[in-house]
Amino acid sequence: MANLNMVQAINSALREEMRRDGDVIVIGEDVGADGGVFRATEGLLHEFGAERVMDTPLAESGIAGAAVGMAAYGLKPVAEIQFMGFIYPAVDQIFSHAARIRSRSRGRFTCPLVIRTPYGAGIKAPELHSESTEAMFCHMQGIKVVVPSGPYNAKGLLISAIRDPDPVIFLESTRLYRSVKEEVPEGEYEIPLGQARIVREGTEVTLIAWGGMLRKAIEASEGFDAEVIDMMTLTPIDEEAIYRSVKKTGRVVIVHEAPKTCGFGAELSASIAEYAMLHLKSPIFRVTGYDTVMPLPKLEDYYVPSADRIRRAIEEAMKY
Amino acid sequence: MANLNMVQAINSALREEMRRDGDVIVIGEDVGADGGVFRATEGLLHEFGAERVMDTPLAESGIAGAAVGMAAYGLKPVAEIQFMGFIYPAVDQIFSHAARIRSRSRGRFTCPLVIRTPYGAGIKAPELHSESTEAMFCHMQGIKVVVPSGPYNAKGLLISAIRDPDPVIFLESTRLYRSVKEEVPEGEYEIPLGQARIVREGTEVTLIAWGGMLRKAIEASEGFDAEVIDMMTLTPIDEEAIYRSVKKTGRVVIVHEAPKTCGFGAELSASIAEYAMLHLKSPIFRVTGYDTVMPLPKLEDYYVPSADRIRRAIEEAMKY
Amino acid sequence: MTASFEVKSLSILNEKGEADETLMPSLPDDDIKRIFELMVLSRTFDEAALSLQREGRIGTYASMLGQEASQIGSALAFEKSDWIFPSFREMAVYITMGYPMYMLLQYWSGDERGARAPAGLNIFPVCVPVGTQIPHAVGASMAAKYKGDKAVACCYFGDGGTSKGDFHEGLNMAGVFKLPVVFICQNNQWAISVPRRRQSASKTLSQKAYSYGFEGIQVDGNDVFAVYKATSEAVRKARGGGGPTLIECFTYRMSDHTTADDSSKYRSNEEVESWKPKDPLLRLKLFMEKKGLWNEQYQKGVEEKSKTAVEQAIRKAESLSPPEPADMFRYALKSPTPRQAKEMEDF
Amino acid sequence: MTASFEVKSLSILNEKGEADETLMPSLPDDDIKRIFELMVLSRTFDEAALSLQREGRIGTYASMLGQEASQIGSALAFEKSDWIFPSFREMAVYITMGYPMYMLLQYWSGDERGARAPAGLNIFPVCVPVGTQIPHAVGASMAAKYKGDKAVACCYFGDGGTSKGDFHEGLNMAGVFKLPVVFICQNNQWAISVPRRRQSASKTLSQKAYSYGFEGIQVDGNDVFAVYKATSEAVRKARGGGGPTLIECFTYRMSDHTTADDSSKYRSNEEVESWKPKDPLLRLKLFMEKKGLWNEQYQKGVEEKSKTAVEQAIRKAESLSPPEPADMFRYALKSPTPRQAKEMEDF
Ligand SMILES: Cc1ncc(C[n+]2csc(CCOP(=O)(O)OP(=O)(O)O)c2C)c(N)n1
Ligand SMILES: Cc1ncc(C[n+]2csc(CCOP(=O)(O)OP(=O)(O)O)c2C)c(N)n1
Ligand SMILES: [Mg+2]
Ligand SMILES: [Mg+2]
Repeated sequence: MANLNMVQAINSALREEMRRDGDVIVIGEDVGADGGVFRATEGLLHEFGAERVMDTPLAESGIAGAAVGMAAYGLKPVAEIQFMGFIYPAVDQIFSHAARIRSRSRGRFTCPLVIRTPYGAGIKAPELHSESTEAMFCHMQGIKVVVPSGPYNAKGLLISAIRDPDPVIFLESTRLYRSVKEEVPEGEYEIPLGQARIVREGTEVTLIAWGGMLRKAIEASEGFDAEVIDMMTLTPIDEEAIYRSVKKTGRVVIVHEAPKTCGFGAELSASIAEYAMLHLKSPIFRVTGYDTVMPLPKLEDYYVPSADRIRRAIEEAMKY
Repeated sequence: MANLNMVQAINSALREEMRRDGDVIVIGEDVGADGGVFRATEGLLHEFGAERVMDTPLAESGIAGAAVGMAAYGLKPVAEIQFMGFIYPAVDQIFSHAARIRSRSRGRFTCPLVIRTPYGAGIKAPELHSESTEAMFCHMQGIKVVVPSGPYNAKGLLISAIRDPDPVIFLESTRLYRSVKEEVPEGEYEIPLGQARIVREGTEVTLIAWGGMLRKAIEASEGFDAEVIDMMTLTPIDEEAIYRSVKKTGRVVIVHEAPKTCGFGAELSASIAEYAMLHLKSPIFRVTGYDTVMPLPKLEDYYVPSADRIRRAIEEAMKY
Repeated sequence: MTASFEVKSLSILNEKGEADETLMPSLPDDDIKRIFELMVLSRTFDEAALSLQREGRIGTYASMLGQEASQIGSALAFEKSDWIFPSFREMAVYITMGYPMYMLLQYWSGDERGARAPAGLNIFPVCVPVGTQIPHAVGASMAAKYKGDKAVACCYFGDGGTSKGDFHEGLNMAGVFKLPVVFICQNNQWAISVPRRRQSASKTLSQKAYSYGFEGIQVDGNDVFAVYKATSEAVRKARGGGGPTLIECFTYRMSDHTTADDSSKYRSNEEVESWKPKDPLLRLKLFMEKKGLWNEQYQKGVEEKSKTAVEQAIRKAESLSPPEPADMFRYALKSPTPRQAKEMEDF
Repeated sequence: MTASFEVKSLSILNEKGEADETLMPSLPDDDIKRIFELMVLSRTFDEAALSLQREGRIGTYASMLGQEASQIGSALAFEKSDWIFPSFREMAVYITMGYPMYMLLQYWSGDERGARAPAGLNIFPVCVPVGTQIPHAVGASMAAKYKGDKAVACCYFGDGGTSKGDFHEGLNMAGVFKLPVVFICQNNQWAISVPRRRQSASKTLSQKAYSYGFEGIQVDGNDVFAVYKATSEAVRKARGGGGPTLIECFTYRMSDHTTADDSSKYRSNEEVESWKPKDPLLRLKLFMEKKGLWNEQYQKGVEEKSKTAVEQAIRKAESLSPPEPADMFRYALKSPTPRQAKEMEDF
């Protein structure tokens, strides 16, 4: 056990898997000597060499596309996109190919690929350094979307993602990278994809969050008899975990930093409204980033849901 | 008045606006001599010349990016992306730039741009010719998403979209292009963006659909006292129209051809569950494409919602 | 700090069927006959596919008419174990690599099962989004290099494909890592209705390779010997660690873009006619005739064999049971998600 | 069908401050002094921005240290009414075009209002996603051409930017339409930690222009006269309908990538030191000294004036009221959506 922050936990997961499996390779911009702009790949070049830790030219579509080819050939590439704001040029390769090659080739070619990318606000950086567009990827069929909420589950989820036979988008909250430390086992361990976890049990209201918003949700839950769920995997959705909780509490508040309209919260809410509606005591509330372009740092704190905004939503729900 | 199909109505809208305003120009692949692969730009080259009807190299990101520059300079480009399946390479330019330049420059530069693209299944073409990923664009802030459901509103909506001061993604259902004719006025007329319309009044259940699914929803509504809403504009959402109907009927069935998870139906359902929940008598149902990769034509009809599947959902809702 | 370079080109077999002996690759007569027979077979397949489409028995189809030399000449230079990434017009490449013809028809009839390459063939499914297959070939060659395999990757695309960002990002990466990959651009002069000169102001497409630090060569794409020779050399170079090559096959799309297209709207009949004498089959036939490898009877025999093979393929394709609806879930992910499992029950 | 070409290069002012008189652009002494003063001002601004960042008074900042000649020499070749599309490192370009320095600091402190170019200046906001601004410049030049305006568009990007698909798609389109646009690549040898040779195997970056059918030229990017001359010629050509040019300014990023970077992790001190004698200010100073345009007192005066101007800019930037939260809705669309209107009430 070591007390690690999330960057270190991710680094440890990569190292474990690279040691275990020679087919695991890391590619991306500045992942080599620089160790990644957040240092998640630090030391890997030294331990595994430039053939397994490949600095690429500055070309996100090329990176994602090459990773698809590598994965089809039989490797297990872990590609780093430097920020989620730079993943958009790779959307075509992810959507048209990574997600579909298994289906298009009826299983002959597959894509055991992980794309890691920092997401979310929190480091007060310029435009496109605070994106949280997980919902776009959750709408894409043929891929999985995973969002750890701390060092411990980051390591276990990343190991599972690397071992997963299908493409996984792995989103790392920049606000969590260095702000939290947890005990993280040294060896390998898996946290299964597709399973949410109950962070705190409660009976009156269900709070659902993931990644960088989980801690705010927990903070806001103080003083309420609230059940807090950490999704961890967004797709495939762990519907059972949610319905179970909703059946108990009858009230739901969903938190995310992406804009409300068509965010992943919409899917959670709609699923509940479709499959667990009869257990609801109150409307389903979403506390989200606003429906506007993410501002530069000066207004960032106004944009991202605060514990206070979440609290107000809980109070609203409790009125019913 | 003329009896036109949707291709002709769109052609007529383009022609009207190009005649009226010298800043309106058309760019895209094969929009010139070929008149577009669906013939929507037919005759425009002849009438307006190669300087206003520009065949570009095969480069969707370049087309969208150049259109952003043109729009900022003061033109009103109408770009055609040949199929929605080929818009993904342009997502970066749409999302990072078209949608944001007004905000990034605090209003100094704007982007009065329309991107037209055929969407949806219906012509039994190969992969990526049946995409319906409108939800991705609805999640993007700073743009509008418009989906006509027939020749008459296609013309009026396209004219409004061209005159709109902000970027509009204009989705044209391939299944509607030539299958329906309507009386379409010859001159210019606008159908305001952001407004849904009641296609059929009813009191027991609200059916919500758009574009290529509207007619299936209408077909399925036969025999029920159903109110049918055609969204026409997806974002900005006409929430009022929806809540008004839901308050009346208390039951909702939403239909779209995209996969269920994180489709635009999720947003509609979640909005209702947040703002009109107390008026609901039954769970909110979504009848959608399945949560899997869109198959090739042989299985297409199984994938896309049928009137029968919609009918079953209405019946289900009516049980409450 | 200046550099200068010359754009290479190659042609061996002219329209009269005369080969430049100094450049001619050493090909035993049997191989030449095999090439000819593949060309006839591919053309027979192509014609059959076009009429099946007209009869509504398959969907939209993209004819390779006129491009047989580019496709067969290049494909023959690869080993079965190499990795091939075609675009959507390369039916003659599939056929040359030994892909069952009935599966090609199955694919074009809208059934994904036709796109599952048989074991032992590393050939990707038809790729519709233009240029996107280029980075895949680059990635496969990275993997082959990393694994120390001798496999070479090969990517096909058109003149239109060279305008895409993925062409640039892919070729640039191939140059930086000096990868074992061969890029084959079939410049058939048109991207639907956009002529080559409107696709790029570059004098040749092959010279674009120099932007990426490796060699490009423009070959007469209707000259099967030139294509074969240039590709063989590129494959040899790639396999030997010499890095990538871009080969531009200068050819012509004799047909409409696809069965959904009407090319008379945007190109002149004269232009099409002017390419007829350059036909790749014609000149190979003339060459073989001179060499005593061809006569009317041989032609008849080859045609008949081809027709029989294609008819068999059609029969087989049309006798297949339709795909099961549940297939659309079975291959989305290794194991269906709970939601998919539930949706599957709908059928 | 072959083509051959040579890669052009230009240098005028060497490290000793000696200018090749045969190539020297005709610049009156006052203009030379203005160039020098802009260089000092920019460097003063840059240093101040770095210390403001260290003190937490602005956010992450990308220094242009060492690239003053590339930025100022090129920007001076444009008219105020031309359309400029910078990347994120071009503070000296903004300053040269007359953009208020306080607004630049405002921007880097995380306030979008600093990115609203004053009326009369057509300069786009800082563009973070690498290479994406290239198609915008192409589009603006298409618009200028269509409107019959004399405006030229100009786009700045780095060596890393040349690897992006948007570089390719943009330049290719510019070539096809022969547009009035000038592409300025500041090859500062590094893209964060990735060295130029790992960015592309192309011998030079400028030669990539030949893939798009127009001219490229590599200039000594630390030689302000060479940069100015090459850019002026490109602008003249563009304005006259001669189409685009790609200019590679061969220079060096003397600083870390940004204030969030530590370049000692990936490059040697010797390499950085080896570029110090090539400093663009130093050589201009030596040149001016020889010409009697420079002495210690002049230097002091220029430095003081620069310091005062920068200090004023800082004071002004820091005295601004913070942006209103509602601003984030005001500029998303021309008129807020109903949903935005409701959300705005939250404040
Ligand atoms: C990214 C993308 N954009 C547009 C299309 C529509 N489309 C299909 S083929 C084609 C032209 C391709 O031209 P070229 O690359 O020269 O290949 P060819 O058809 O001549 O074989 C176009 C525009 C597509 N399939 N993919
Ligand atoms: C599309 C994209 N990918 C990655 C990044 C992160 N990033 C910022 S600057 C940079 C390197 C840019 O190098 P270059 O183009 O040479 O410009 P320079 O920084 O040297 O001025 C990278 C990778 C980005 N901003 N945009
Ligand atoms: Mg072509
Ligand atoms: Mg650089």
